[in-house]
Amino acid sequence: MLDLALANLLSPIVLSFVLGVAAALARSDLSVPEAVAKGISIYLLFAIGFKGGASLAEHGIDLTLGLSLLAGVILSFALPLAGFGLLRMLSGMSRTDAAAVAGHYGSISIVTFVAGTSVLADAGIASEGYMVAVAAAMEAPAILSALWLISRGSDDAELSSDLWREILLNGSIVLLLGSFVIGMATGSDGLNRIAPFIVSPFQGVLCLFLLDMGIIAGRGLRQAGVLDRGAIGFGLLMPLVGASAGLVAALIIGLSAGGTMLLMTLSASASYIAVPAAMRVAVPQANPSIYLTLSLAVTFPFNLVLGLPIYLTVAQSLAGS
Amino acid sequence: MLDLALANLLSPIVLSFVLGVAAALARSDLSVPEAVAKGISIYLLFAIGFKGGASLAEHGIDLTLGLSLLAGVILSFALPLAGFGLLRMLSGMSRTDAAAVAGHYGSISIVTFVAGTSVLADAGIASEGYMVAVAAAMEAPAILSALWLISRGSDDAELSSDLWREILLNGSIVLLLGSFVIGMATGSDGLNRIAPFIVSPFQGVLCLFLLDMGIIAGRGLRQAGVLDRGAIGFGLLMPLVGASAGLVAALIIGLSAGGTMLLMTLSASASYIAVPAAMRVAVPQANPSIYLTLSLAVTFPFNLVLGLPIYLTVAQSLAGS
Amino acid sequence: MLDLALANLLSPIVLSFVLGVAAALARSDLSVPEAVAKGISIYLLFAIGFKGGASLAEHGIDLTLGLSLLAGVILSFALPLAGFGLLRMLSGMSRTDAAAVAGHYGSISIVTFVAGTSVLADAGIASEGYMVAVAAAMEAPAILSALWLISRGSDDAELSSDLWREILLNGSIVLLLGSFVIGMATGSDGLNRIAPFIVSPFQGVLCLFLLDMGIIAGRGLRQAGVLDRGAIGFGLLMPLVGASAGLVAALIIGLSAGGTMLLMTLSASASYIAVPAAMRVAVPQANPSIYLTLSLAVTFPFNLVLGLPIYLTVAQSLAGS
Amino acid sequence: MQTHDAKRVEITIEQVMLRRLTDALEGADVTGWSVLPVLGGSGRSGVWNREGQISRGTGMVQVVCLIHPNKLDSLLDAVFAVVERHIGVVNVTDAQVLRAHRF
Amino acid sequence: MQTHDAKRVEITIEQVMLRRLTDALEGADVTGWSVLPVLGGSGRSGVWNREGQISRGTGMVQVVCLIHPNKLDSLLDAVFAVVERHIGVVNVTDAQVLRAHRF
Amino acid sequence: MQTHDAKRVEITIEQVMLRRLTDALEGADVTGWSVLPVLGGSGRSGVWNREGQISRGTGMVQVVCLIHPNKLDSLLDAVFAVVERHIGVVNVTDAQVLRAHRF
Ligand SMILES: Nc1ncnc2c1ncn2[C@@H]1O[C@H](COP(=O)(O)O)[C@@H](O)[C@H]1O
Ligand SMILES: Nc1ncnc2c1ncn2[C@@H]1O[C@H](COP(=O)(O)O)[C@@H](O)[C@H]1O
Ligand SMILES: Nc1ncnc2c1ncn2[C@@H]1O[C@H](COP(=O)(O)O)[C@@H](O)[C@H]1O
Ligand code: NA
Ligand code: NA
Ligand code: NA
Repeated sequence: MLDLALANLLSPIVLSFVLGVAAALARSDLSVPEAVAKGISIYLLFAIGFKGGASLAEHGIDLTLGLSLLAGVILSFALPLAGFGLLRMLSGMSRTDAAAVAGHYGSISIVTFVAGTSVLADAGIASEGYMVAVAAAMEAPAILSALWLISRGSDDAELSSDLWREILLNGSIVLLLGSFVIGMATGSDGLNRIAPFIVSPFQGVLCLFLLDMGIIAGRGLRQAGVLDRGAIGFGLLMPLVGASAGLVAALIIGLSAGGTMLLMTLSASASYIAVPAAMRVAVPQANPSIYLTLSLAVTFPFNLVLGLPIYLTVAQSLAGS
Repeated sequence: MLDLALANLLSPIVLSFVLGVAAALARSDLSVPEAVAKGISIYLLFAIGFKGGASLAEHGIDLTLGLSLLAGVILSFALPLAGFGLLRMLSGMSRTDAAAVAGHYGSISIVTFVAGTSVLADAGIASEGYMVAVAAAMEAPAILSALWLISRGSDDAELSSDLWREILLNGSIVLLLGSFVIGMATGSDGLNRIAPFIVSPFQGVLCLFLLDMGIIAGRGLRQAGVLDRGAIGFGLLMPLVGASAGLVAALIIGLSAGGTMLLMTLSASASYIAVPAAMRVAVPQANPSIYLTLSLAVTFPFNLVLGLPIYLTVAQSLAGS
Repeated sequence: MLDLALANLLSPIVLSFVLGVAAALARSDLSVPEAVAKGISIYLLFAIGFKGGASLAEHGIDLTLGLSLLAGVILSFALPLAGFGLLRMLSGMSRTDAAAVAGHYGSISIVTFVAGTSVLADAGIASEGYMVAVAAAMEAPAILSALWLISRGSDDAELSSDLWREILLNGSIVLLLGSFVIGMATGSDGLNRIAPFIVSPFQGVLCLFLLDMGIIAGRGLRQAGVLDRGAIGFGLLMPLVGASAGLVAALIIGLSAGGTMLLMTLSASASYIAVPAAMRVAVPQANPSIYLTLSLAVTFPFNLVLGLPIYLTVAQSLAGS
Repeated sequence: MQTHDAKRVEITIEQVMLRRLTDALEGADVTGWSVLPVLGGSGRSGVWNREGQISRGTGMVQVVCLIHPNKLDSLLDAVFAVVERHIGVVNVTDAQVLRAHRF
Repeated sequence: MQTHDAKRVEITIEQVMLRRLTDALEGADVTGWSVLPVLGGSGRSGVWNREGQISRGTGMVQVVCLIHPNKLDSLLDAVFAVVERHIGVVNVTDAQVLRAHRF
Repeated sequence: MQTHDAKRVEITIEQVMLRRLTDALEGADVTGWSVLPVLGGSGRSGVWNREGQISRGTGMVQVVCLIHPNKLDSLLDAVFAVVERHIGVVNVTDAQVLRAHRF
C-alpha cells in the first residue's frame, strides 16, 4: 500500500494539484480563467459519463445495477446523519452550519470520482460502467437530509419546488447522466469515434483541472481560520467513515474490486458544486466559508492524496473475485 | 435511407445536440461559457478550413472549382428571393421581417456544413476540398438580396461601406478562408503536423459544440411563441427548397456525390452568425427573435437530424460516378 | 539557410500568425476570447515545462546545467544595459522609456521560445531539457537592470518587496518551473501518460495561439505611430545583438546545437507578459504603448519569421559536436 | 437634448439568487434590467474572487434597473423580499434618461 | 479631497453598434470612456442571455463616460444619432470626479 | 421602503494595481467593495481592448464602493495615494441604500 500511495503521490495529477496549492499559498497570481475551468469541467463530465455508458453497453446491464443505485441513494440519505452527529461531537459550530456541512458529505464530488477512475485506469483495474449513474444518484438525497436536520432545529430552511427542480436538474447531473445515456446508446462504436477526444487526452486535461482545483483549495486554506480544530478533524475523519459505509454496501451488493473502490470514493467525497449552491438558496444563514473550505481545502486533498490509494488497497483485498 | 437516418440520429453528435435541447427545455442550468463556445467555434472553423485547403492541395485544383464558387454566389443571391415569396405566402409576418428572414436562408450555417462533412466522413465518402471556399463565398450575397427586398418596400435599410467591410471581413469568413489558404500552402505536410489537433479529436469537440448549440436552440424553442404556424412551416420547408436548388446546381456542375451533398447542405442551411449581425446593424426594425429562432431552433435541428441523411441519400443516388 | 527560412515561413505556425496580423490590419472582427487565449497559454507553459523536466529526468543532469542557468542570469542582467545604450543612440525616446524598453529585451518571451522548440522538433534536433529552467531564470533579472537604469536618471522607480514577490512568483514562472519539476519527478512514465495531451496536439494548439498573437500584434502595428524610426530599427537590431551574446555564452558553456539555438532565441526575444506588468507598477510614467508595440509588433514577428531560422543555421554550423 | 427623471437601482446579489430576483422584478411590473458580471469583492462575509471557480454557489452579479421614479417603492419592496435573508447590497441614484416612454 | 462636478453617462447598447458609438463619441470630442460587459437582460424586445452564444448579433455592452457637464449636450446628441433606431438605454447621473483636468 | 444616504464611489484602475487599491481601502477601514471587469476603453493614454490579451500589464477593472458619506474623505485620500501616479479615473455619486447598518 505504501508503494501505491507513493505512486499516487508522484502521479502528474496529484503533483499538479500540489503545484496549484503551493502557488496559491505563496500568493502567486497564477490562475485559470473561470470560463476555462468551467469548460474543462464540462469536458470531464461529458467524457466520464460517455465512457461509463459505453462500457455499460458493452458489458451489459448487471443484476447489481439497481442495487447499486439503491445503495447510493441510501448512503446519500444516511451519511449526513452520521456526519452531523460526528460534527456536533467534534466541533463547536452551530446546528445549522453543522447540518449544512453534513449535507456536503452525503453528496459526492465528481472530481474525486474522476481521479478515482484515473487511479483505477493506471492500475489496470476494471469497474462497473454504471458507477457514473450511481454518482449522479448520490448528488441530491443528502440535501434533503441536511434540510431536514436544519428544520428540526429552530432555524428554518426553505425547500420550494423551484429549488427542488434546480437541484435535480443542475447542470452537472444533467450532463453526467445525459452523456451516460449517449454513451449507452452509441456504444463502443460511438466511443471509438470520439475516443481521441475523450479517452487519450483525458489524463492530461485532468492535470490542468487539478491545477485549478489546487489553486482554489490553496486560496481556501489561507482562510482556514474559519475552521476550529474539531472541524478540521472532521474533514479528515469523515471520508474514512463514508468510505467504510461505502465498502460495506459494496460488499453486500457484490461489486467488483474497481466498483467497490469507486463506491468508497463516492461515499468518502464531499460535494462542492451542487450542494453549496443549494445551501446558499435554502439556508443563507449557514456560513459558506465553513462548508466550502472543509470540502475543498481539507477533504478533497485528503481523498486525492491519501484516500484514493487507501480505498484501492482495501477494495482489492476485500472485494471482487 | 431509413437506416442512414437512424444511424445519424444515434450518432454522438446528434444525441449531444438533443441533450442540449432537452436540458434547456427542462430549464436545467447547464450551460457552456460564452468564451468556451467561441473558442470551440474558432477551432472548428480553423480545422475545417485547413483540412479543405490541404485536401485541395493534394487532389489538385479541379475544373469545377470556379463553377462551384459561381454557383454558390448565385444560389446565395437567389434563394432569399424564393424564400421571401414562400414566406409571404405562408406567414403573416411583415415585409421587413420576411426579407430579413429570407436573407438568413440564402446565406449558410457553418456548423451545419461541419456536421455534413462529419456525416460524409462517417460514411467514408470523399468530397471536393474547395467546398469550404464555396461556403465562404455563400455567406454575404444573400445579405444584399435581403437589403434590396427591404428597400423595395417602404422601410429603409442602411448599407454603408463600413457595414459592407464588416460583412466581408467578419471573423468567421476570414478564419475559414485564411485557414483554407494555410492548408493549401502547407499541404499534406502541414496537415500531418497538426492532424492530432485538427483531425483526430474533431468529432469529439463537435459533440461539445452541438451540446451548446442544443442549449441555445432549446432556449430559443421556449420563445417559439414569436413564430406563427406559417413561419414554422417555412423553417421546415425552405431547407428542402434550398437543397433542391443546390442539387440542381451540383448536377449541372458535375460535383461528386460528396460535393453534391455539401452544396445541398449549404443551400439548405440558414445563417445565425454573419447575417443576424448584419441585420441588427442595417435593419434594426426587423425583429431578431423571429430570424434567430427560425434559423437556430427550427431549421438547424431539422437539417441536423433529418436533412443531412436525406441530402446524402439523394446525392448518392443522383450524383457522382 | 534560405531553404530553412522558406520552410519556416510556410509552416502552419508562422502562417497562422500572418493570418492574425492580416485580419487585424484589415480591421476584421476576428478575435480570440481573452479566457481562451489565457487558457491556451496555460496549456503551452504546462506542456513545455513538463516536457523539459521529463527530458531532463531521462537524459540526466548535465554538468552544464548550472553554467547555463548562470549564463542566463548574466545575460538577463547585462542585455538591458546594451539595449539601453543602443536605444539612446538610435531613438529620441526619453531615458525612462528607453530603460523600460531595454528591460523587456533582457527578459524573455516564452512564446518565442516555444516556437523555437517547435522549429527544432521539425528539424529533428534535440536540445537540453533544462533550457526551460534557463528561460524561467532569465525572466526577472532584466527588470532589476531596468529599474536601476531608471533610478540613475532623475525619474524614480518603486521596487517594493511586494513588487519583488509579484515578479518572482508571477503565474508564468510558477507554472513553467512547477510543471518542469513535475515532469522531472514523474519522468518518461508521467510523460507517456499525458503525451496525447501535451505532445501530439501541441503544434496545432500553437497555431491557434499564434493566430491570437498575430491579431494582437496586428492591432499593435496599427498604433505603430508611437514609434520613431530609430525605435523600429532597435526592435529589429536588438534581437541580433541578443542572439549573438547568447551564442557566445552557449559556445563557452558547450551547449548542443539545439541548446545553443534556444539560448540565442531566449536572448533575442523580448518579454510581453512579466516585464510589462512590472513596469506598469514600478514605472507608471513610462509609456506602455512603446514597449508593448516594440516587443509584440516588431521584435516578436521578426524573431518568429526570420530570427529562428537564422539562429538555427548559425547554431548548427558553430555549436555541438 | 430632452431628458427625463428616472431612478437607477443597482442590486449586487448572489448569482444563485438571480432568477428569483428577476422573477420578483417581473412580479413588480419591472421589465427592463441588465445583468453585469462581478469578478470579486469584499463584504461582511469576507473576500471572494471568481477566478478559476466552478462552484455555482459562489459569486455575485450586478443587476441595473432604470425605472420611472413612481415605480421605485414597489421595486424596492420586491427586491427586499428576495435579498432580505441573503447577502447583497442595493443602491439607488437619481438619473436622467433619454426616451422616457421606455421605462 | 477636492472634487469637481461631472456627468456620468451610461449607455447600454448592442455590441454590434459599439464601434459606431465610439466613433460618434470621438466625433463629439469625447475621448474618455470604458466598456463593460453585460451578461444578459430584459427589455421591450424580450429577455436575452449571453451564455453559450456564438452569434455576434446578440448581446449588449455598457459604455460609461465621465465628462465635463458642459459637454453633456453634444455628447447626448452624438449618442442619440446612433441609438435612435436601435435598442438600448441611456442614463445620466450627477457625479464628482478627482483630477478634473482629465475630462 | 426606508433608504439611507450613502456615497457610491467608482474607481476605474489598472488591473495590476488592484491589490494595492484594495489594501489601501482596507487601510482606510473600507471593507465593502465589488470589482467589475472592463472590456476596453479610451483615455488620454489611448485606446485599449482586452480581447485576446494574455499580458497582465494591460487592462482596467472597475471597483465600486458604497460607503457612509462621512467615510468619503478618508476613502478618497486612500484611493488617491494609489492612483496618483497611475492612469485611472474616480467618480462619486450620491446614492440611497437599503440596510444602512452594512456600510
Ligand atoms: N459596501 C459595498 N460596496 C460595494 N459592494 C459591496 C459592499 N458590500 C458588499 N458588497 C458586495 O456584496 C458582496 C457580499 O457582501 P456581504 O453580504 O457584506 O458579505 C461583497 O463580496 C461585495 O461583492
Ligand atoms: N429599464 C432598463 N434598465 C436597465 N437596462 C435596460 C432597461 N431597459 C432595457 N435595458 C437593457 O437594454 C436591452 C434592450 O432593451 P430594449 O430595447 O427595451 O429591448 C435589455 O435587454 C437590457 O439589457
Ligand atoms: N472620461 C472617462 N470616462 C470613463 N472612463 C474613462 C475616462 N477616462 C479614462 N477612462 C478609462 O480609464 C482608462 C485610462 O484612462 P487614461 O488614464 O485617461 O488613459 C481608459 O482607457 C478608460 O478605460
Ligand atoms: Na460522500
Ligand atoms: Na442557405
Ligand atoms: Na531577451
